[in-house]
Amino acid sequence: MDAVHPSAWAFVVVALGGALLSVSLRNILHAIFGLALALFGIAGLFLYLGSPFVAAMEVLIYVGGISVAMVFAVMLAYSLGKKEGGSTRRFLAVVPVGGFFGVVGYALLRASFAVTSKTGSWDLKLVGRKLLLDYNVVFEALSVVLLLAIVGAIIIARRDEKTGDDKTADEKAASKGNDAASAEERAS
Amino acid sequence: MPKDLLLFGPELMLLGGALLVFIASIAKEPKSEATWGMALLASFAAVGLSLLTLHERGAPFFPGIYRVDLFSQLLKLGLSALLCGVILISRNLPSVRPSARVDAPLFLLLSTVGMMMLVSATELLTMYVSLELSAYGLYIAVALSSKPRGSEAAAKYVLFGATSSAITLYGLSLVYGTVGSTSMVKLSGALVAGADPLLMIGMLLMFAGLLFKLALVPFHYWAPDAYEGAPHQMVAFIASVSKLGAVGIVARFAAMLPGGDSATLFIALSVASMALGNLAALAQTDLKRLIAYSAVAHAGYLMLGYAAMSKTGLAAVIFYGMIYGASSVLAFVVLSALGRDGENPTMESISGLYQRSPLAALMMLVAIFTLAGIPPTAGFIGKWYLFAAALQRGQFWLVLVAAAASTVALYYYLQVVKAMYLAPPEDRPRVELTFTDSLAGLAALGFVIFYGVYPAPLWELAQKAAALLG
Amino acid sequence: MVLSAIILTPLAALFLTLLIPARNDKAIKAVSALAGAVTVALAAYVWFKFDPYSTARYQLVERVEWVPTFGISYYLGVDGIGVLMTMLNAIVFLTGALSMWRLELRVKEYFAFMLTLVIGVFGVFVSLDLFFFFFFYEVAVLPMYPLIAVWGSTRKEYAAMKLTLYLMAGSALLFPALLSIYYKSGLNTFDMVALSGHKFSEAYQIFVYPFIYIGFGVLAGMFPVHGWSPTGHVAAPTAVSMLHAGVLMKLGAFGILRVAMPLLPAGAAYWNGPFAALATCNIVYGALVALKQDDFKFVIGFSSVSHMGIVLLGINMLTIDGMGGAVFQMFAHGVMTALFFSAVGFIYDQAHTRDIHEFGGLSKHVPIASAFFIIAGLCGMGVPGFASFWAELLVFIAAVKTMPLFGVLAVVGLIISALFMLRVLKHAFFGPANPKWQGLRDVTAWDALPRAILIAVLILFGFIPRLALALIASSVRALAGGI
Amino acid sequence: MTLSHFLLVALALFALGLYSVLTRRHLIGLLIGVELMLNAASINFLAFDRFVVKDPATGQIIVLFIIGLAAAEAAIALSIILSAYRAHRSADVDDLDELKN
Amino acid sequence: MSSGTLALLCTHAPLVGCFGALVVLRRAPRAAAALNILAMLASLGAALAIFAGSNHQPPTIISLWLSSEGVPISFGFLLDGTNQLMGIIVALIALCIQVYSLGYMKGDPGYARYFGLHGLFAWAMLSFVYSANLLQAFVFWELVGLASFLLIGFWFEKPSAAAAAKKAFVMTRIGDVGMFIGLILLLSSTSTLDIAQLMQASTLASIPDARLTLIALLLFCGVVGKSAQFPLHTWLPDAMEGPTPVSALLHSATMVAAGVFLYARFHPLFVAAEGVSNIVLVIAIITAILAATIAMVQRDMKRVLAYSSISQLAFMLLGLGAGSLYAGVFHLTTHAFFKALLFLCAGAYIHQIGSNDMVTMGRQGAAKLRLVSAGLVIGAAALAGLPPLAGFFSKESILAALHGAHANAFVYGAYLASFLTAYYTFRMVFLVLRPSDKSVLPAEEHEPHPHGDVTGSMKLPIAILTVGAAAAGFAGDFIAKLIGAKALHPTYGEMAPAIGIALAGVIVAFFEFGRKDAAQQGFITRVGALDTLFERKYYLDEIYDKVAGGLVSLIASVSAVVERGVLDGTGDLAGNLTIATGDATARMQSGRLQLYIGSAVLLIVVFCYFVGGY
Repeated sequence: MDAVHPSAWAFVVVALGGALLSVSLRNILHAIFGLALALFGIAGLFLYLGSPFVAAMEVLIYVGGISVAMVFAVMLAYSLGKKEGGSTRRFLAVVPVGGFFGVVGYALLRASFAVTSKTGSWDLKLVGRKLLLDYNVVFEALSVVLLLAIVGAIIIARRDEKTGDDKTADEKAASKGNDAASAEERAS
Repeated sequence: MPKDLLLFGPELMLLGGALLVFIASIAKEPKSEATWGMALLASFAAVGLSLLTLHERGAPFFPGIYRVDLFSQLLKLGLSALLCGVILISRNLPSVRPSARVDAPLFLLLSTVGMMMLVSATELLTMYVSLELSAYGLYIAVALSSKPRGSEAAAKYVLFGATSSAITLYGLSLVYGTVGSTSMVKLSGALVAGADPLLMIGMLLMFAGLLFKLALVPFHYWAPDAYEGAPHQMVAFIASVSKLGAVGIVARFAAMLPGGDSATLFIALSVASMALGNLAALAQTDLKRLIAYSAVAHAGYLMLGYAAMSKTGLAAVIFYGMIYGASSVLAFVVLSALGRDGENPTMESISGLYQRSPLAALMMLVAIFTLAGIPPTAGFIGKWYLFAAALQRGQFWLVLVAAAASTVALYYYLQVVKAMYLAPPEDRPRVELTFTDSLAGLAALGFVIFYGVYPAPLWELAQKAAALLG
Repeated sequence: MVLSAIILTPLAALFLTLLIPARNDKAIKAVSALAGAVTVALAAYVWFKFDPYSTARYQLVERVEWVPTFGISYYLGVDGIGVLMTMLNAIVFLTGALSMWRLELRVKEYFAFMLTLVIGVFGVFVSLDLFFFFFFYEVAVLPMYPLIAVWGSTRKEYAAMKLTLYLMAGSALLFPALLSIYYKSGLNTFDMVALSGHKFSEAYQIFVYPFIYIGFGVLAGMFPVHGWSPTGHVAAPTAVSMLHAGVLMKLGAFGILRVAMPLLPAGAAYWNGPFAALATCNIVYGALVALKQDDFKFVIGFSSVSHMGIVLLGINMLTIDGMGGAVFQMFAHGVMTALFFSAVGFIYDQAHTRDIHEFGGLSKHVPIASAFFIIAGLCGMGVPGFASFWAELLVFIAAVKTMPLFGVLAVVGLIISALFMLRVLKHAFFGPANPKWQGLRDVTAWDALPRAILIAVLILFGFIPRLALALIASSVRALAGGI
Repeated sequence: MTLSHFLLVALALFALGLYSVLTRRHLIGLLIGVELMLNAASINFLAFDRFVVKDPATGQIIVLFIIGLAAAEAAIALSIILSAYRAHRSADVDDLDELKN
Repeated sequence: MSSGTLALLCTHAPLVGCFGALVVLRRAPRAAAALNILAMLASLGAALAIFAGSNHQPPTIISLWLSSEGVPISFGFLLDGTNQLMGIIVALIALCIQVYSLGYMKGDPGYARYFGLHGLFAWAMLSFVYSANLLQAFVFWELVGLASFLLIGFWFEKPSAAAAAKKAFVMTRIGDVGMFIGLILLLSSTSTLDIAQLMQASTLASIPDARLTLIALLLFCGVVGKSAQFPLHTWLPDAMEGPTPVSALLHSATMVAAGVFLYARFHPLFVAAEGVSNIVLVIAIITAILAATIAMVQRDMKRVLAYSSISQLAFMLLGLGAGSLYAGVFHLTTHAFFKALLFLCAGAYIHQIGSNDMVTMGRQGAAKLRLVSAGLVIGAAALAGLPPLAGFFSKESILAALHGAHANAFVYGAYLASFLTAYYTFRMVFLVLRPSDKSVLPAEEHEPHPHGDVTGSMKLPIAILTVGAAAAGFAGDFIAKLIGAKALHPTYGEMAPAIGIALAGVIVAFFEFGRKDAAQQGFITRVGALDTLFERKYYLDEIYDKVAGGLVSLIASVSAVVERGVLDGTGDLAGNLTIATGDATARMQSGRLQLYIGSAVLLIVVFCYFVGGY
């Protein structure tokens, strides 16, 4: 069975709808909600693709962590007043995007893949063993990346002492969110 | 030390150093001297270990993912040596935010670790993660600038970088789909001449990320703004260490590519970069921005080596990457000494340098001559190898264009020499080179002049390393 | 080992100069002068050691494998032409160093850059490896920029930049050509002697030859691309213009003789027509423009362009006479221009103007200094008794025999060269004594020494040309044999 | 829904992300675009994992890493955007044109 | 001593004198003069010694100069008849003039330099005379030109002297260029330049006729340039700017005769080349008449003698052109003596009176100098060709040669020229020796020469030359035997018309200038147009300046404009263009992030299309 249950199309609609919303809506907050919606759709698709754990992680980190962080960032960078999108120069962007879509799309359609029928076993143990046996170097590297990101984010976003206000709540949340995600992975 | 750990030595040293720096930075009243000292220690240790393991071969941890051989160790040696140079000149970081001066070495160390892993990676995921690790280190390093334009540069750099890494990832996914696995060995097997077009598109998109790091034409936009905005020492890091890392990974991929289309693509990129880089540099007065454009031009020269698709070409690229890194460090020894007040050095601020500090003037002169490819320096023999590699493939007109481009380049290089030796110093302050600055400068100067006169040892190493690729 | 010694002497002098503190400039000048004297001695030793009648084309050969895998070797050797050119460079270097005895401005850097230039030139004349040939070629070209830009006079920055860009554009032409020769031969070596043995395909030779010829021709002051040379002359200080016109321009012609001709004989045979035409333009055009110049150095600059035209014409005749005459003209013109510039330099240092109309009756005020210039002028006009006459004679004999049209035009050029040289003599040296230059002091013994050496060389080879011609004949016969 | 459907959906998402990067005026809008593009790649990986690749674990591990990296990248990008906002008093892309030619 | 070393001594003794004077004895003028005179004595002695030896030795080679295309060109001496004769003449007259200069140049600051340059000239001239091959001849031919340049411009402070020197050098060089090309053609067709070998009939026959004519014409260019024949003669009158002894030595007796000597030396070649002798005759006859007419109206004594030299040289070429070597060489010898004598007399007058103008000389009592005046009269008589004196015999032989084979147009022309010669010579004599208050004084004076009375050292050479001028006529047969040519003895019948014409000239001159109340006006003044034409020297100077000088400076300024505008222009344009494109490319970096990403993606799309293989 080289196809997935047709009900997946529902999640496709949610995903694409969310993405369209986040692109077209002028207000940045609405854009972030659109993104969150799209991420839900994508998580659903992951389920259909036989990896529920990844879908869970997607919901947890992406929707929970990153989108929330963006909302807090928007609250800090409060410049809603600015007019949005619009100018013809924006319209020019369609050329590269359309071109990309056409060229790669055509190549995708023409490409033929040796589709193998598989029962979609998502055996988590297999993923865990491979993660810690084959990709142990990469795993450690990821932890270094996260350390780097946290320390960097704090230092950059920290207001200089001379301006006096302390770190915003959002920053703490954002970094805690990341710690949570990496902790969970290590746990599984 | 067990063999596996020894092979992973250089990275471990830097990681250990980073840990120490991190711990020192969260102490009660952290002193930047301490963190700087530890970082220096770590980088010297890394140099030592890479020297030790230069001729080792093996695959610590999982065989498919991480390969250690002469190629990777030679590049790691280069990376750690250049890192030493950069850290030596970043004792006091005037252009970095006072609060961030303590932590700055951490990012340099971690970014170098990323590059070291990038060079040894023989598996797509490892390559991608280490690429991202080194990139994030750089984003943060650029953002540490004390000047407002630093944050603008960082914003542009991070967003442009993020987009290109997204494109790379998408390309990676296409390659994963067509090849069926992430191992580069299988990938090189699939990359036969008439390969599946989707695979070729995947490879091209993946290359986007690498070209971004090399600052080659379509992805060079970030370089001028980042070089101008970032703190001087960080720019030195980008110009030398980051570029050498990129040279390594692109060499690994180029070794896999079949000739034909990709060669013509590389030639197009090379000519575009040489032209754009050299021409735009003509109009610059800010020295760091000038060095940025010349970096784009030098990426173009490197592409000559890749376009040759031959072992000599790859050897020439490795050789030239090392030399270019050394000359960037040498140049930034002087530029950071000039930019003590955090301001960017310009043609005016460098005028009369020969009186303000003859040693600095000499160092800058040698750096300029290396970048311009003038004989006594290794820049000349480096260009000689690159052009020879290109000519081996019969690219007569390409080499002519490259030679013409380097003549145009000579114009703005000589403008700097003119400013240094000709313009009167007026009332500009004397330029003080601290002991560590001169140490780094003289080491780089020695390296560049020695290999300019007697290139054989480094060239043999580069040739052996290139033979191991692909 | 003597050829390496010739290169290492100025190198040692360079290190010494860098070590000596900038304050006592006398020591620095002494070091350079000493280095000059030593190189002259070494060059003389090479001159006598070289046996023109032996079958070995290149003598005093030294070879060290430098980058074996890439085929680069530190390979020195010298033939008749090399011996002559090394002697020329040594003489001009010595007299150049002596002529700058009164320099005060930044003496240390000046002599450092000058020594680098001299090392480069020596390297080119003695190296038989294509890589090292090009290595020293660029080492010789680059110090010209700081030398003119810092110590020069009128429009020095423009002139320095223009000069360097022209010459580097020339070497940009050379880069691909030399490397493609390396690969085309398939011998995986840069050794010129081996490469000249290899027979390249005719079409290939015809394709690559102009690149090399024009690449070197730019430095030799070839007609359309000679623009850099007069402006460079005018702007450069005395000793630099001595080295520039005296030796650097010969580098270009030497390059053609040492690289282009032996390696690509078919190309030379194919292209010698058009390039001979350009050389004739050099001669006639250079002389005509010199007729309209008011600045001493511009006149000498364009006369150098005209005389280099004679060299290039001789080279393009591809006969033993032509090339022999060209080489001898390189030597003779080198010495003569050095004399010209040191004479003008002496006058300029005091009068601070070079406009010939402002002078008048200089022979009255400074008879000996003017005598130096007049002697150089006579030699420039091809008056017998000086070396240039024989060189021009041989070249014109070859030219009239092989390409009569160019030969006749070139000989007619002699009339115009007499015109412009005598015009300068009439305006500046003869005529009523201009009271303004009452205060000029004449040449002291120490000033006279370098100029006297140059005159002695000119007259020696003027009376006994066989000294040099026998030397040249051996290598030129081998060259002409190849084509 | 076959493999090519998934690939096309992923491509559509990628294109929308790219469009958002190119047209949004607000810096965070660009970040949203990048997130979309990363997720499109994740779909690709899992789609291939499900339909083509013999060893299913690699694809999932890659996506996990992508999510981790995206989180780190978002953190850094957000903090840099904040510092840019603080320096330029606006998070508008067009205001970031002080460094040019 | 062998003849080779003798020749070496003869030619190189003056070189030692020159080097001594110019470099060593700069501060000791008297010693320098003595050294040079001693050197001249030595070379005269050597010349006579060579003459005493037998005159049919093979050419001696001293040393190999160089070899062109395998042809050895060496430095050596050819000591046959004509060379020996010319050598003796040059040495003798140079010695007389150097002795004369002792007195004439006393008190001149450049005294040592003057004698040094004299030595240089003597060395060059003698080496030219004795040279064994054409190239060696050409080398010393140019050196003689150099010596003349330095000597004409001796008083270099005088702008007119400097200009005259330059004009002399350039004009002779124009001739030399022609000769040089001829030399090369000769070398390429016979692959030898050895004069003795060249003159063999066999080698001459081996050259194809067309080429032989071309070579002969080109060599004749050299002769025209050096011996101041028609197109290239205007430099000789200006050369009078030099000191008078120089004019006497160079510009009358020896240097200008070099051209004629060369023609004599290569006589077989010119005879073999058909068509050339006609051209030579035409040029010679034009020059003779032209120079004579101009001499007729001159007021400056030295200018008269200068034009007379040009005219007499034309006479020699007439003789040689007509095919008789004897006539040309004989006239050359006699002319050397009486022309040198006339110049020395003029010099004496100038030295005494301080002005070149004949009328002033007459007024200031030139006649009082008894010996000088006697010399003047004898010299003038010889020049005019009056019977007992040298000029008559040699001019007769030329007329006889002309009678021989050529169209009588040349003969009538020669008669006209000799009439004019006699006329202007005795006009000069009467103006100087029989002054009258009718003639008007000249406007300005320009001879800067210090005055002084005529010393003994000046009188001695005048005396010797007077004897020479008188006696040389009888040496005809001796010369013929020496140079191995057939002597011409015209019968009385043929001599009669020549004597008549000469006497007529003298009488007309006496009638117009010699008589007590003569009109002191030439007959030519009646025809105003002709008078001014001759006065302005046929406007040749102006024509040359405008045409030749103007053309060259026009081309020169055009090429200077091309150099500045076109060549430099394109260079700078290319430079500025690159910098402009540099600015444009830099501005492409607009600082707007989204443009960056957009263009990057666009380029990637293009490459994908290209790579995707559509």
